[in-house]
Amino acid sequence: MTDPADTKLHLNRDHALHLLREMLRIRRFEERCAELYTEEKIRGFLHLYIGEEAIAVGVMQCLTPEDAVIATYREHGHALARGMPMTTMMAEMYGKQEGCSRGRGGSMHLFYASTRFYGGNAIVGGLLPLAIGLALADKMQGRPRVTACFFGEGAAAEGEFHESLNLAALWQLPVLFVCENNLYAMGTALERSESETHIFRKAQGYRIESESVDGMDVIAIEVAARRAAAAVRAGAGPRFLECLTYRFRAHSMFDAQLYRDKAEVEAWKEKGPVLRFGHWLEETGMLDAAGRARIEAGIEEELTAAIAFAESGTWEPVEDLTRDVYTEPRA
Amino acid sequence: MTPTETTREQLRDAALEELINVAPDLAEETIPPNADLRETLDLDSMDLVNWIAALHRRLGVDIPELDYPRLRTLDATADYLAARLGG
Amino acid sequence: MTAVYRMPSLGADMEAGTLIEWVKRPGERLAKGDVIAVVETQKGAIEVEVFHDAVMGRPLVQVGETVPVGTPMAELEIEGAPPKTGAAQTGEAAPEPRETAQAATAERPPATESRAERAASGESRHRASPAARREAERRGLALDDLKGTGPDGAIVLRDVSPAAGKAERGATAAEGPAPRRGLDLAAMREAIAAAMARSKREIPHYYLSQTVDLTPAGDWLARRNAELPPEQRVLMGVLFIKAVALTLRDFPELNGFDRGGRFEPAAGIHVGSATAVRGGGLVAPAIHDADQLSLDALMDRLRDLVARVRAGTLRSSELSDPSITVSSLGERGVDRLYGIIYPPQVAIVGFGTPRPRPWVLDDQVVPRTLVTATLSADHRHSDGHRGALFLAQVGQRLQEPETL
Amino acid sequence: MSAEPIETTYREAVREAIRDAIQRDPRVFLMGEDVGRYGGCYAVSKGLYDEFGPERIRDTPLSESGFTGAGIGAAMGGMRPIVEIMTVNFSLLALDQIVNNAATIRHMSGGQLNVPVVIRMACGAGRQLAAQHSHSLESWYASIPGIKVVAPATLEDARGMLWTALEDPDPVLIFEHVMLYNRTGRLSPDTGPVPIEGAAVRRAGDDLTLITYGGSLYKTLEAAETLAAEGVSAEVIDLRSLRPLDDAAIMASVGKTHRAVIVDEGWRTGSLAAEVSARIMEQAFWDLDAPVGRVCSAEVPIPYPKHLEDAALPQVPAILAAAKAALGR
Repeated sequence: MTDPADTKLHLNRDHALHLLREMLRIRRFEERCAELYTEEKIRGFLHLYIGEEAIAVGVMQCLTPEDAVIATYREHGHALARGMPMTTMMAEMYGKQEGCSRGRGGSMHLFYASTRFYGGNAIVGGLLPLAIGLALADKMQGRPRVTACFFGEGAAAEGEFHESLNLAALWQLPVLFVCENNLYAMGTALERSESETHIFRKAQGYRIESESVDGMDVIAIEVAARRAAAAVRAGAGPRFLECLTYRFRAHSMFDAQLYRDKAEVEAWKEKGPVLRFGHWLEETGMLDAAGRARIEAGIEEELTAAIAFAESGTWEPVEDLTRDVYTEPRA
Repeated sequence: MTPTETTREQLRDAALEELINVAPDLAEETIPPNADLRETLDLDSMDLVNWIAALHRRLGVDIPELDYPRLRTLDATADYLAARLGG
Repeated sequence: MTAVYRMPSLGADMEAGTLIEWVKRPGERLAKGDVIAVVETQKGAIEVEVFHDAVMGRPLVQVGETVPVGTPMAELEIEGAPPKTGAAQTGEAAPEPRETAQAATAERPPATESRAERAASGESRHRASPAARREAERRGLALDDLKGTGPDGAIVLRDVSPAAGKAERGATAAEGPAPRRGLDLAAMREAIAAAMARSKREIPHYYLSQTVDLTPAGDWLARRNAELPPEQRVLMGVLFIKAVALTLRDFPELNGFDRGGRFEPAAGIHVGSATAVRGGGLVAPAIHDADQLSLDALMDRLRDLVARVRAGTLRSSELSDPSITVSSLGERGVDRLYGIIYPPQVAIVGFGTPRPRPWVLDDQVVPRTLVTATLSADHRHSDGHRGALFLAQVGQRLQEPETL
Repeated sequence: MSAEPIETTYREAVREAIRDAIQRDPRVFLMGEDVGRYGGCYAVSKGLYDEFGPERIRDTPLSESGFTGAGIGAAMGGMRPIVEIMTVNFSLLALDQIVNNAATIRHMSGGQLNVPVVIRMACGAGRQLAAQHSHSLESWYASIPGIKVVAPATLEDARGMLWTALEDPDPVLIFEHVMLYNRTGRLSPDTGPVPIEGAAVRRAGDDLTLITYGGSLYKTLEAAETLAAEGVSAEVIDLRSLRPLDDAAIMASVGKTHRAVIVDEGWRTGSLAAEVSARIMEQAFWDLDAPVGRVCSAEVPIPYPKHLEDAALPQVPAILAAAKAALGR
């Protein structure tokens, strides 16, 4: 495995297969979630990351276990890439107490303290000030760590986007902003909500070094993320990556997608990260059909075990309802 | 049931103890052994019959109604009981 | 193998969907992810997909039909066994949202009729503060005996007992007899004073007395008790109570309450047995349905009440609801006693001390054990004539003790 | 042995509390608008910038949601921040961070994450600052599970509550009424931390219980003195903690006096007084000899002119009237 802190990517075969497997794990996990949702096993809201897998996987290669990661309600891919086991994640989707958040958060609120994964946050932009704070704590305690925060281009319209980027630049905080620009904030196309549609230019307004990256190319993402993370870790202040991407499915499960036409969706599917990277591996002879089948079978096995774990999970007893509202049980 | 309280003093104490059980509100009062129980302690007929029932349970002595007047004081009661038990 | 395609759940708040178009015809191949149909929901038309390669089978729902989530819509031929998570076998359902632990189980608030309804029904519910209500019950006072000085004439704490009105600044034990557990003598003295003063002030008493030959009852009781151990012996007072209780069945106008001048008959015959409290004070706890109890049962009830008076563990409810009171001062009493009626009751029966006295029997003057029974009654609700008949019948019943 | 008490003010007591905390714990730092170079808009942190420098007395841009969220994030990152929101009026911009993050993360993460942040804000009216700068919204925050809320009214509490709050693993909000900053009093220099839970009986009495907190305490004590002159012994309870409420202390007093009046500068509807009154009805109903009285602000945006502001806020005469009503006089 390549060293996360290394500024350059050494693309050997192992690393390439690792990238593909990580993206496929996300893809297959979420496809199954869509099915489980129609069977009412998963309830509430479900926001799928299918089509954007390259960003989470690419950036996660550049983070050490001590770094912090914070994301939005579309965070299954980030959580998986950050090492959350499929079992506890699926149990959380079922609302079982064996879930990573004891079943209380569900799809939008996956937390995993052991890998400093500070969750899904369901208020658009709400995570940005938290990321600032986490980075501030690192800076004040002299720890060479990176706080990577993932958010959609919709957050750029929130006041907290401006307040957070300004604070990060003003205090030169070790934050890696990763904007996943998938062109639609729920039902509103980017052109209809932002005067400046190039989000990375907004970031430059705060004198933050920022660039735009092809979000469908996992290699491009990893190269850009390595460079940015290294700078952040070295104390050169915040960095901003705008990753151009596209979600292949609806905003959430209950969305007639009237706001975009099918041709556009199909066009982006042709440039999908898993499709493209898969073809590239075959063309370069790094992976043959049998190898690919073995990877898929391994993932299927992991997924089946995760579902069994969730199915056999238990409901949190009602008596524990108020547990952990405060740290000690209230007298 | 052979009464364990064989001596007169023990009989008097037992009688006093049972009297207090029947009328707990007498607990603080000192009851001279020769005081007339009915007059000085304002015992009424219910207290009396409960007291006698208690003595019956404790000492196995069945005191007929005709003998009630002979239990005028604690001393008299002790003598009566000793006579009944001494045989 | 044949499987079933069910109406998928497409959102947190979706219960049902309307089929508007079959995209696939029976027999057509379906690849994983292909759209099988279009379903109308509140949010518009949504293409629904299959999650496994399959061949379209027989449709089970017609276009235009609205069906709940989970309803079988079409049969499918699936190559190979799909991983078994199918909607059919649902895991155990989430627990019913029982009352959450700390959400107060709000019982339905007691139906509070409006004041108008109550006024209409004639029963005037007393406006009293909760503290006043509780103190009155503790003291065995009926609210309608008290005059309210609070807002709109509501009864407040100071109306129930002047002492309680002010915060109990240290027990008033210093002057009065030591307060025993349970029965607060000072408070009791005041309560008796208030009740007796009101009784004398408002109730027009008439008084009757009747001398009764108690010898037959006395002999009968002595014979009966002689054969019994002390625990089962019965006191003469019990015979008095039973005689009064049985007689009251024929004289209901003596067994009830005065409600603002109007007579309210009691639901049962609950005899208050006046019992002196050592150190001063008097209570008349009720023996409920005394007319239906055997002599032995009455004796046990009386023994229990007296024991609890002595120990001060009397329940307040017992203090407040006798329908008539019987007072007898026992062996060391007086020949005759005239009681004062306990409001809101309308009568009180007294028994003097039974004593041997001369009595004319078959033209002979002979010594007999005699007792004087008295009746004080509220002339607003009964007259002397009826009172006299009542006393005579009580005397007559005592001549046949075996019938009690 | 505590040193000889010295004359000081509520403001200096809060400053001393901040200085003491920063000296004791390297994780502690103060963050807020104009807390550093300017010395605090109520001069609470005057001098601390020169003593501890910009890292630990950290001025922020006018970004309440941003720096409050940053305080919460820093607390999750291992710091013990004191976030100063200039006044409760501006805290409305940070409500989302306080309610959806600070108060919720511990429970929603299944107990994995703590948010040991302290958020201080000035509150209340009385300086003719008009509607947007005169809010009393403590009851909003006191209804949120997951945070604790305190209202120091005395110099001892202003000096002692902060350290206890900083040591608490959960978020604590401290409300400082603007009219208290100038209060003078004697305080021993080495007074230590005080509990942030539990009410205090500021004046014992038997006939009536006056329940209040924060800025209304001294008007309530003044009313109690007037009542005493008329032969009425009023007990004054200072709640100190608005969440959790000290039910035991409230019911003990009402059980004794049988009458309660609650004085609260919040608007009557949905006020903290409403919550305390409901709890008295639930837990001490049979002790009540009169309806529970409430003296609250008029339900109106607090007006600018002095005579109207005074008319809108709870005052001593209104407390006396409510007391008399409770006494059935």
